[in-house]
Amino acid sequence: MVTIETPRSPRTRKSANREKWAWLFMRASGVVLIVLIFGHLFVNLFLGEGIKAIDFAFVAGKWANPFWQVWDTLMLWLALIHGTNGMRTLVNDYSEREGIRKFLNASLWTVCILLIVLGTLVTTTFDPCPDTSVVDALPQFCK
Amino acid sequence: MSTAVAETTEIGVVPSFTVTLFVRRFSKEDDLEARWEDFDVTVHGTDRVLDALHKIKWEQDGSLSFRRSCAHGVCGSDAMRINGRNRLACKTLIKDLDITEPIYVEPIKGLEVEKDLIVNMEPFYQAFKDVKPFLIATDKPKAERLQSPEERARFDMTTKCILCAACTSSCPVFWTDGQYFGPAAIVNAHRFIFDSRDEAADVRLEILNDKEGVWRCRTTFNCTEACPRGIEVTRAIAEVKQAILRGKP
Amino acid sequence: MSKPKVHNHQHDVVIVGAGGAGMRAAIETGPHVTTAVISKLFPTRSHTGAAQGGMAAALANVEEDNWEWHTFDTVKGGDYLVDQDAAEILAKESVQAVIDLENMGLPFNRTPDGKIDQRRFGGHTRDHGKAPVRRSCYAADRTGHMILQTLYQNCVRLGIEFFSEFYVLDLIMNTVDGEERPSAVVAYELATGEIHIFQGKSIIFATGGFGKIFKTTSNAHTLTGDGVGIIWRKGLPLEDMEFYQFHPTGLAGLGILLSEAARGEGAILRNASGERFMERYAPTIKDLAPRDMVARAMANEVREGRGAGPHKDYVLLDLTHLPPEVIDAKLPDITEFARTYLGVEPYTEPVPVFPTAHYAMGGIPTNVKAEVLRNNKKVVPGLYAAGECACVSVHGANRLGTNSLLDINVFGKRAGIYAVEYAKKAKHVPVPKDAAQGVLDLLEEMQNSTGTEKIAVLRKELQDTMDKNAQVYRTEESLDEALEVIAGLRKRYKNIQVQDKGARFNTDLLEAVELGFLFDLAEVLVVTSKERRESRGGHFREDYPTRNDEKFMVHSMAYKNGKKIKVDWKPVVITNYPPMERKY
Amino acid sequence: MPTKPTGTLYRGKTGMWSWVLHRITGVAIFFFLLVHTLDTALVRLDPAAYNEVIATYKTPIIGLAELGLVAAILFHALNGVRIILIDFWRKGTKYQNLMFWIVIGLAILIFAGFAPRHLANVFSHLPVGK
Ligand SMILES: Cc1cc2nc3c(=O)[nH]c(=O)nc-3n(C[C@H](O)[C@H](O)[C@H](O)COP(=O)(O)OP(=O)(O)OC[C@H]3O[C@@H](n4cnc5c(N)ncnc54)[C@H](O)[C@@H]3O)c2cc1C
Ligand code: HEM
Ligand code: SF4
Ligand code: F3S
Ligand code: FES
Repeated sequence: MVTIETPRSPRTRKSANREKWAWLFMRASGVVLIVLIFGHLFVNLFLGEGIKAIDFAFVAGKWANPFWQVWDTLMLWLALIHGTNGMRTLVNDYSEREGIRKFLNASLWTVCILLIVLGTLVTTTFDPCPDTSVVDALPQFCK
Repeated sequence: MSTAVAETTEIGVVPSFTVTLFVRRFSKEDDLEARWEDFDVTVHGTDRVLDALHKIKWEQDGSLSFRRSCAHGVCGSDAMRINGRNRLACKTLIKDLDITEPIYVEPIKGLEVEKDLIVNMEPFYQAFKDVKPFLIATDKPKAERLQSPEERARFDMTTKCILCAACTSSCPVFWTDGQYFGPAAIVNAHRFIFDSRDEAADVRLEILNDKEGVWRCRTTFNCTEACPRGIEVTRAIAEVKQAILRGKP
Repeated sequence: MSKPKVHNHQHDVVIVGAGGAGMRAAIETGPHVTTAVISKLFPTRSHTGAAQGGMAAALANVEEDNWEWHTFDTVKGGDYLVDQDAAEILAKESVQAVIDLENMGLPFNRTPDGKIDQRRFGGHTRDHGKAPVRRSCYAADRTGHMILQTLYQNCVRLGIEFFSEFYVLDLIMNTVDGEERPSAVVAYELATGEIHIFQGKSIIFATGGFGKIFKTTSNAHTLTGDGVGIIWRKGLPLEDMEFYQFHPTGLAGLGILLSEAARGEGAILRNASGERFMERYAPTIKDLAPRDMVARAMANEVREGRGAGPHKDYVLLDLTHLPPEVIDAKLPDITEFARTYLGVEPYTEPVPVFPTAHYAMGGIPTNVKAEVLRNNKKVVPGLYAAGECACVSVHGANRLGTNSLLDINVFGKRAGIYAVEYAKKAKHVPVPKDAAQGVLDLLEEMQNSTGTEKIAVLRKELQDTMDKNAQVYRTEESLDEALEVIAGLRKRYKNIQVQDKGARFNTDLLEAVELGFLFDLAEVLVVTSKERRESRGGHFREDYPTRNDEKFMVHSMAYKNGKKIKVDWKPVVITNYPPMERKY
Repeated sequence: MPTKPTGTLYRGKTGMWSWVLHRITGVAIFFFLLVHTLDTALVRLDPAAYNEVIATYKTPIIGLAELGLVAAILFHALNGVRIILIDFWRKGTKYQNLMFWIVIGLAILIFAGFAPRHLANVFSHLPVGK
């Protein structure tokens, strides 16, 4: 007797709730990021002389204040995780082969973690008045 | 009713005109590549794309293949891409399209093409079956179960589905790898999740909480716009997402 | 064409057709014996899904009602040609049939206290015709759709095995214990062009109607009567084939159905000069007269030159005096069909309508156990039929609205139950070695044909002559003309052209095969119509305009006798209701 | 043998195009963020190096690119709100089309407020002569 089979690769059922949390995170982080990013853009690009004013002194001046330290650190974390998770969606959508998909996702998260670590180290261990030969670059209050 | 008289002579006097159809042809048996083939057809004012396809099949090329049955939008056989959008051929009047341009007709996207406008619907049906699309209740009623008109209205919209696949095959996420359950399966899960008589909402919610479940929907609304039954598909999907988040329908 | 592969399958029960009747049967058989359901369409594409109005059952949820009144209405509606024992079963089991569906999940509309809501429908009355009664259970304006979906859903639940897009083309019979019994059906798989033999202890036919013998019809393109045709070609009889129902309000030229509900809500039929012509034909109930009367009146207006439109070939259904809110609330589907397909705005314009071929009262004769009859008395053991393809006969000469959805549920279920009973005690009837040969030859001949005749042309000529000569008005001459045309077409059919030479999804080939069944059934319909020299229900002979109970209070039984058709008669079962004149 | 013949482009409406834009802008912002995190990290290493790099941000070409970035962020952020409303607000799916045009309108409005000022900043004080 011949049976007619319906060939179809079975869906992979795993990681219950992971997609749910990822989905929720995208929305929650999105809302917070609006405040953080627009605040950031406003202060850096709009107030005063905008982009023109940005240099080491400007950044140092900001990060001397813990408020901006927290602000930027949070923004870094959220934006990177949000962006990386968004990229993961794209990779899952478009990568045809499982191997490539795994590789790309692994790379994404590695980069994400590296940058978070790097960025966090920068903002938390930042010294607005480092020992430097170029005194010019330092903010006013160091001199 | 004197006006009726004047109008009567008008009705039905829709002139015939000639249109060009570009039909996407493909056959596994002998073709190497899918190709566009054009046909000139003379159609009547009330003709639908299905009538034009029939004219081609019956008068010009008998080998043109497509599915159809009811011819009035209730059986869901003839979803296809007409001028770039998913529609039922039997519900698309030719005069409503831009007839100064050729009409493009091609199979729905994301499912394997078998021949001309016929695609392999099996993965689509499988996704439907995977959401347990049937009433699950443990009680053994002797008579009818009671349900208030309000409870009945709660899922009315999604009972209209005719499984035509216009929605699922219009979904950009479905096109990517065909693994996403797709809007039609979610619509049919919705129909039971929100039925007051059903007891297995949590089971279906769990199924759709999958990697390939509702979270893959990116709210592109192609499904809602494609549905020939006017089902607000994206809304149904949103309601299912909320039900999963809240843990209950 | 290379020789197609032949596959063999074996099941306890084989069901042909996955419409309402077929799937209702499968739900009874599936849990008990191995079942295969073979259908030329994916199940939910079946035409049961097109039914709008409702399903009758004397639930008495909204007002007093009982199965006995329902029986009476059915008998009277059928112009007394109904087998009353069957009608009693239909009415009695209707309540359970509705409850079955509800329990399976069908979303019926509800009354404020949560019960299944019911509404009125033509011909259903309280206390033997005293007043209309609310008997039709419904799910919005898509009752058939919901029945079909619910049944399919439950088949999925039970894991019923479907073979979709398999065309059954032959029934194999074999003689065992001195009696001819069904052994298998032979099916053509659309996707591959391969042949499958399905052996079953019980075989159920549930292949639906054959409206496509007419041009204007509410039936689907796929309703070509293959199942009835197969039975016919086996030399088994067909019952009451002359009774075909024409629904008054089909969209002109298209046949798409506008439910009776329109006239129920107050819509009026008018001719070209705007006259409400039903006043002349049925002075008291006017537009709400029974289907057969209204359809005849409409056809007569057109025949006498009072039709509307450029070709004066239809009449008008006028809803313009109804408030748009009422139209929107109660008749949304109708208005949508009119707008989509004719571009007519029913708020302001009358809708062109004409009678449309709708429902076959006749078909494969069965008893109340759904067993197929070999002749007036004997059954074919193991062979069953249910639904529109069968004739039990609960519809007699004219079916009441909402009784067909009931029929498919009651007798679909019965077919399932008795098929299981039989399959449990019977053995498989051996399949002869050359079982597939008939089908293989037929297909090969068609596909290799080098003819010149186009399938569509022949089919159209058949449909034209049927609409012209065998529709609501019939005479000896018109029927003779139809027979002549059919004979001519049959000759040309031998010279047919099948352009598609491929094996996969060859719908061209299948349309050619289906055309053969259409010829067979059209011919039987015409011949039996000729023999019935009276007018009754859906069958109206202008040359014999009255009912003749003395001679024709019998069912016709047509037999294939070589190339000829022999018409015999079968008595009507009368229990409680002696024939009376049908007055409304 | 191709089994998936490609045909015409699917003619989706605002819902589909907003998603395409959201995706493109999301990716663009992501890659900018990678670079931006790295260059900002320079502040920890060497103020001078940082100043040099940040100087390139002030050139007209990059200045214009920044405009594009701001436009992308504007659309992505506002459309993100639209998506969130579709997901969580009962009437969201009904008004999604309207909301799309509001997003576009708002984005243009804010952009119109920002662009002149930014351009003025970039072009008024070209860093060349510094
Ligand atoms: C527009 C419309 C409205 C109606 N409204 C009502 C109403 O309101 N109330 C009411 O009671 N009745 C109504 N009816 C009548 C009723 O719907 C039908 O009579 C009934 O649904 C028939 O059901 P069925 O199961 O017998 O056939 P169908 O549903 O037609 O199913 C036939 C099945 O057989 C299969 N088949 C056919 N040939 C083959 C073959 N060769 N090989 C394999 N499979 C085959 C098909 O694929 C299909 O699955 C309406 C009918 C129409 C057309
Ligand atoms: C400014 C505030 C932001 C908001 C409100 C926001 C909102 C969102 C939302 C709601 C989604 C989910 C879309 C969906 O599920 O369909 C999303 C996706 C995405 N976001 Fe953001 N986002 C913001 C900033 C960012 C930033 C800074 C980046 C880059 C680092 C980014 C990159 C992405 C990417 C790559 C996606 C995936 C796109 C897709 O799957 O189509 N977003 N965003
Ligand atoms: S939801 Fe609409 S488009 Fe999708 S399958 Fe059902 S009827 Fe077709
Ligand atoms: S088209 Fe697809 S992305 Fe969601 S809104 Fe519809 S399922
Ligand atoms: S043919 Fe039935 S939906 Fe178009």
